[in-house]
Amino acid sequence: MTFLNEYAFYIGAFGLILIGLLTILLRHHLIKLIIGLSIMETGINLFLIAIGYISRGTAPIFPVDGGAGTVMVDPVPQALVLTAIVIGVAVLAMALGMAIRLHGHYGTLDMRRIKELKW
Amino acid sequence: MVNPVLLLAVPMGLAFTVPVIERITGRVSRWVPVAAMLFNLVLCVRLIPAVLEGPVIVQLGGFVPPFGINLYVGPLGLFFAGLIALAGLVISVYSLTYIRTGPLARYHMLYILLLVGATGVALTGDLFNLFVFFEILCISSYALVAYNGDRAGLESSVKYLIQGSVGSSMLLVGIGMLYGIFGTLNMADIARSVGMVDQGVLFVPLIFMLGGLGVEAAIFPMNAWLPDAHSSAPSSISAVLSGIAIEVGLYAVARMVFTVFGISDLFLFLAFLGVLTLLIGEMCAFAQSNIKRMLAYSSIGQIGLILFALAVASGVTVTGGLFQFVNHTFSKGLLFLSAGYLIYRSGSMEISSLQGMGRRMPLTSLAFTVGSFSLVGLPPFAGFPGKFLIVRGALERGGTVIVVLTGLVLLCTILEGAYFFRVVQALYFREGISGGSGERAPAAAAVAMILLMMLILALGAYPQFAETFLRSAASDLMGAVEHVGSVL
Amino acid sequence: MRVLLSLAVVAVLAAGIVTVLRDVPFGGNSSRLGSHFVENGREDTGAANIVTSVVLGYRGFDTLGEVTVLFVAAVGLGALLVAGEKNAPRKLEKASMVLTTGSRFLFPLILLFGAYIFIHGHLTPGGGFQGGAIIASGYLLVYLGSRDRRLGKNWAASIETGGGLTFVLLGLAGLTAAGHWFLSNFLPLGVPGQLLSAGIIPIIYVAIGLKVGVELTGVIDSLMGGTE
Amino acid sequence: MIFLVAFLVLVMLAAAIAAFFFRDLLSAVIASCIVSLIASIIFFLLQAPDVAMAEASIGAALLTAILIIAIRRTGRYEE
Amino acid sequence: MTGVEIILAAAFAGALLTWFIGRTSSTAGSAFAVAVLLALTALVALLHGRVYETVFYRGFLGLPMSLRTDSLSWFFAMATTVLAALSGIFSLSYMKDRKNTGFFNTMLLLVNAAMLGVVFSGDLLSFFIFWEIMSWSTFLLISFNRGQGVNAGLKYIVMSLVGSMAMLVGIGWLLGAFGTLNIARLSELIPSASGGHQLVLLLLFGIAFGIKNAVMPLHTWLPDAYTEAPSPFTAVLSGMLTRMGIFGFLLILYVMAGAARVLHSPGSTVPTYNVVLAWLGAVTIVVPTFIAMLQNDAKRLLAWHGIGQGGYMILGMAFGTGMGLAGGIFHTLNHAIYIVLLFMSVGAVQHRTGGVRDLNSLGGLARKMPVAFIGALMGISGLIGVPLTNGFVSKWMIYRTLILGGAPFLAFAALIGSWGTILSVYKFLHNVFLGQLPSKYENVRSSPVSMKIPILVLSFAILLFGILPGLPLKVIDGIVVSFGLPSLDVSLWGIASEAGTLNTVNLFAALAVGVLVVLAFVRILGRSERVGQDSNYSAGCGVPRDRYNYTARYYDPLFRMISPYLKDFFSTLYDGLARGIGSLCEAVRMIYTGYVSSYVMYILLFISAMIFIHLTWNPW
Repeated sequence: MTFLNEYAFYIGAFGLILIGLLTILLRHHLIKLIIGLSIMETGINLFLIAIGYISRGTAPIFPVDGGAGTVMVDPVPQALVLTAIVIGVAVLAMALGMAIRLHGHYGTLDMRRIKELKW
Repeated sequence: MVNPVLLLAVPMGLAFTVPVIERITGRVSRWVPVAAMLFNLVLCVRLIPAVLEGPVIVQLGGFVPPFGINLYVGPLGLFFAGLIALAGLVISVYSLTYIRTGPLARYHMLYILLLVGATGVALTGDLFNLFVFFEILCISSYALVAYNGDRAGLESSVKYLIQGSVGSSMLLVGIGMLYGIFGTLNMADIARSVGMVDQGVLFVPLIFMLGGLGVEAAIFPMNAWLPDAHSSAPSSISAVLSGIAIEVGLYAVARMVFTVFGISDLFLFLAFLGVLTLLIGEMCAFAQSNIKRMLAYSSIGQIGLILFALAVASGVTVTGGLFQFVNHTFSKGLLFLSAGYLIYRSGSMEISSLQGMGRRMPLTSLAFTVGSFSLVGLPPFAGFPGKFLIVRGALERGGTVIVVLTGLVLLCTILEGAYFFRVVQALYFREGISGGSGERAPAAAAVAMILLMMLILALGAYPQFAETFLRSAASDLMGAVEHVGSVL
Repeated sequence: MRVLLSLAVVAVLAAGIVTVLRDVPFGGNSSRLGSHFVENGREDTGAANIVTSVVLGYRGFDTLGEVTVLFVAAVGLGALLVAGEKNAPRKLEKASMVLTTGSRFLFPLILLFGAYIFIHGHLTPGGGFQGGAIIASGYLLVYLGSRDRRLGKNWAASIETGGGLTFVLLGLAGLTAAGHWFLSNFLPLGVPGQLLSAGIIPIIYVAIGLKVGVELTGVIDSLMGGTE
Repeated sequence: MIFLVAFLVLVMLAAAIAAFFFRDLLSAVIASCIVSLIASIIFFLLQAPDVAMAEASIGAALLTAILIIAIRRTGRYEE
Repeated sequence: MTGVEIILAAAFAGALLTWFIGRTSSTAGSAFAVAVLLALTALVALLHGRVYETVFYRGFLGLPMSLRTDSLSWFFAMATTVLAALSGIFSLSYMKDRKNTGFFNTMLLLVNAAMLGVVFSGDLLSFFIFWEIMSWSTFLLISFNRGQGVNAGLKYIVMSLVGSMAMLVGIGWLLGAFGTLNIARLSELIPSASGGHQLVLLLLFGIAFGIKNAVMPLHTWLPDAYTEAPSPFTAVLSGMLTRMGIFGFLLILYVMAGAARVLHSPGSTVPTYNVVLAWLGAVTIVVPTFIAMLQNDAKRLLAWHGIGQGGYMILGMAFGTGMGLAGGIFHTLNHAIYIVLLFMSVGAVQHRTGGVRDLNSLGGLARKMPVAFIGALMGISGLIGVPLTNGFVSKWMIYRTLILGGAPFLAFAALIGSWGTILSVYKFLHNVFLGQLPSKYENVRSSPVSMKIPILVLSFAILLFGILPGLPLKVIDGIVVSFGLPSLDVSLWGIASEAGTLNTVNLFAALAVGVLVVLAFVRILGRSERVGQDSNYSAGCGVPRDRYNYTARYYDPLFRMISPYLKDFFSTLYDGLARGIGSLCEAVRMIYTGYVSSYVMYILLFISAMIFIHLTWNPW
């Protein structure tokens, strides 16, 4: 029980990261790789937020009337994740754009066949 | 005193204005990078006296570190900012005429932002901020590598993107772990508290960050993207990527190892890794028949050399490594720039098709020759002082392993000499093949190449000038305690 | 072989992570940084939403970088796709009437909602990025509904430039007007919790919201392809 | 509460694994969209409403949309 | 500015100016180059007898760079400039109708300037810098002729880089150990270093100088380079540039390490450094000389002699008595004179025959090109060491040293080398200038004036130094004394030693008598008869010229006998090594497979391997 309590989020976060990595390592299709990247980034975001969590803390937003003295979770990871999400979507959009162009050139997105540049 | 933050803010603002400028008049946008980099260069020169007295700490938003983000403008940061501005200026002059097709305004925007990203990495004193600037650097280089939109460019760009994203993710995981352990993101703050934590725990985040930054720095097992990307990009971008992007990556690695973690146990391993990178890079370059791919592999080799120099971690070798940074930026920049027009003229990247170019494009061939001589480390070009300092420092430091590694480094120099001289011979001493377009390098490109050649010669003949500054940059890099003291 | 190696690599990574996590317990105490921000955030920046005060106040420079990243992505995608677009615009099947009407009806509402999100970024959850994304999804709806409607290029360019420049210029104004630091607040902070409070933060968030909205729309636009 | 979390995490991981295995890219995208959505809920449970909003609007909605656009322009099935 | 600085500045500025002048007019450029070289000769001559040191540059990494001049520097500088000037004159007509004359002249001047820099350097840093400039400009000149020259140049520069890198390590180590690179300071400090360190140092520098001087296992670059370089430059290359290795050896052995320390380590059973060097010298004499015999390319034949004669210098120098040292240095000078002469003669022949230097297809040119013939004759006389030519004196001194020093095997090796020399250079002289003139060379004209002048000057010098060896030996004696060895008993006519005196007057008398006797003998007994080439000797069939011209396949039986033993083993070895490295490189680059998942795997493998090591062994 305590194990779950302590580690459920971490398991989720790193589970996502590892599954994302496995997708990148074992799948061949470019879109699949991009999905893997997105899953991995979600996992990382989850990990960051989980680091900042404080037991029984509240969201770091002050209501209009005071609210002083309440325990609030760490706002820093949240700010970081906000940035990371945007960066992630920027990278993935770029990747998708390239995938579209690449498909135009090669007619396939199987990375096993897209290896003209080697050695 | 001028505020160093302008080094980032002004080019960024200029890049933001390009879309509107492009809408109004299409011809001005290509001058924006020139203006931005010229501004940066002037600013860097004006900052030199202040920085030599002591590092300038910029508290962004007016919040004291570690609560706000701070820029740490020490001699090292300023050195990189100046180098980026100088190389960026020369290469942007070159691109004035080199880039003539495609969405030009977007090229120039991305180009400025790439340099802004690099400058930001060099100046920032905050881990997450480092990550953000790295992303600016990387994403703009993904786009620029694919700028030509040809098969090779897209293929290499997408591979670069995937590896780069995995690297960035690893970096972010590492940063997250560090935040979990220390509860802060400020480099100086972490460096201060690093001694109070069990060293074993720190190792995993360090390795994650090393792996992530290693992708950008092209350290051996992580550098597979480099030959593809650098050889497929437009030549001006290859020059920036080789001359600036990977060097900034290596700077970040050094910053982590020296300042943030301050662990000396790994130095020997890093020196070994550097020599391995050097060996692999030079050996692969030796086996290439495609000139840009050869230059790209040679960049891997140079990164290995510099990593070795930094990892030996004596004052002299670090100075030498920084000197090699300068030399590599100028020489590899010059090589890529000249190769750009050689390829343009001959219509092929094969070395065999460049035969006889010495007669058809004398200036460009001369530039290539100077660049390759300098990179091999022959006097009186800029490569020699750097190599001399590295060898001298490594031997001074002594130790069997280091001496053996130094020997390997020099063996690699011979290999490097062999393949560069082969190209020089092809340019001048082999019978030419006619064909290709009949165009000479235009004035802007010639100006850029002549400027770089003069810089290389000047540095080779009077290294003292750079060395005095680099020595304080080296002590800036190695002095973690001073770093902490000046920030907090 | 490859599968086994991958699994082994991932397993070792997991093992390494576990060793670190032993020292970083879940739900532990707030970090020094976090507690400082929670305690002083309102006084320092005037924003009731501490995340916003971190995003735009303490770590405002990160956000400038973040905006730049998005800008780079939009510009880069444009360079990548618009440049390579040689084929003529593809013929698209007309959307159904329900979709068209629905999107026309919903679009202003979504726009308004997005605007609400970023204007109130310093008070309630949300901010420029979320608001911008919502605006972009509104545009997505328009694309789905009436296939040939596109964002005006001049408008897009002006908003992109305007948003970015606002951010940078506000920062520079902070450099000259207040405290000699880039991005320093130079406007009155007001009372935390009111709409007109927190100095430059709402202005920046509005700029970001518009800019992000336009850029994300541009991203979708580029990916859809076949325009103009 | 704890069981809710455990359940969500399980579903999220299952969706991620499904995204790994699906040959139909569209299904994989939907699976990854589910991952994002659940992640967004977990963010909310972890007292991060800002992030939850961002993840929902950007990660789940926008990213899925552009993935689908890309799939439409390249091809639906992994060969 | 002091004299040395002026000379160096003039040399480098001259090179630069030549390029600019050559851009406008190649004739003017060549003329200017010769003028610069002559002026430099005069300037160096003025420097005679000066000994001083001057710091000329402080801008290099905090290490002052200095120039110095003493008898050793002056001797080498003088030889360098004179030979370079003569080569410059020679090249006036040689390069006349070729492309890129301006480039050639510039590089020639640059090489010359760099050589002057090497000999005048007062510290090892400037030594190294000039050395490297010399190396790469030489590389450009060797490649100049294209074709095979490209490969020769690459071989040269790679081996040269090996040497430079060894030297760089040596310099770095010296700087680390003693904190200075000034040669004068080091010569005080090095003797205090331990024997092991000294040995490492000598080894490192020995590799560098050994490669430049083509000592036996490191010689493989030389035949190709000499053969393929343009003839005027081959003259410079063979005359002085290669001998910079000797200069380096002198510098490191005698100036820096100190003669006393290096040479005499009494009671040691381990062969000392100089003994090893002497044996290498002996091997270098014997093997290349016989390989030379096998060559059918005139320049290649001379090139192998270049290696072999280098062995004499090493032998004399390494043996290290005053006489041997003087012999070695004197042989350096003599060798420079006659090998330059020989290459010029070959160059003249090449110039007139359209680049032919194959010994099997030439012949009988003596009558057509008398001056070149005289040059070649004097050259081979010097090379063999015929009495009254300069080679005789220096070889005599070396033999004398070896015999007196109790090294009969070395002396025997040197003697064998001389026999081989006689055989092979006779082949050279005969196949080019004597025998039948192939009909296609009936219309060959005599060599142009600008080629005749240096050939005649050098021929005269061979006789002059052979008859009056005291002229250069006085200077060399000064060098020997400056190394701390006892002075030699030198007179204008010869040299005295404890086992006999060399007096060229007596020799001259003896030789004159001998020649008269032989001449009378020949006159009385030998009446040769002229036979037409188209006589009925072949029974009316057409004579296959190449086979029956008796210059073809000279020494063929001898070849068959000895050639199996004379393979250039080291060249094969190095070629194999280069090929091995090449295929290794090909293999290494296969790790970049082009498959992106593998690349990601590399990244993750690095991270996980590190973590694995950390978790398992915990070394950090």
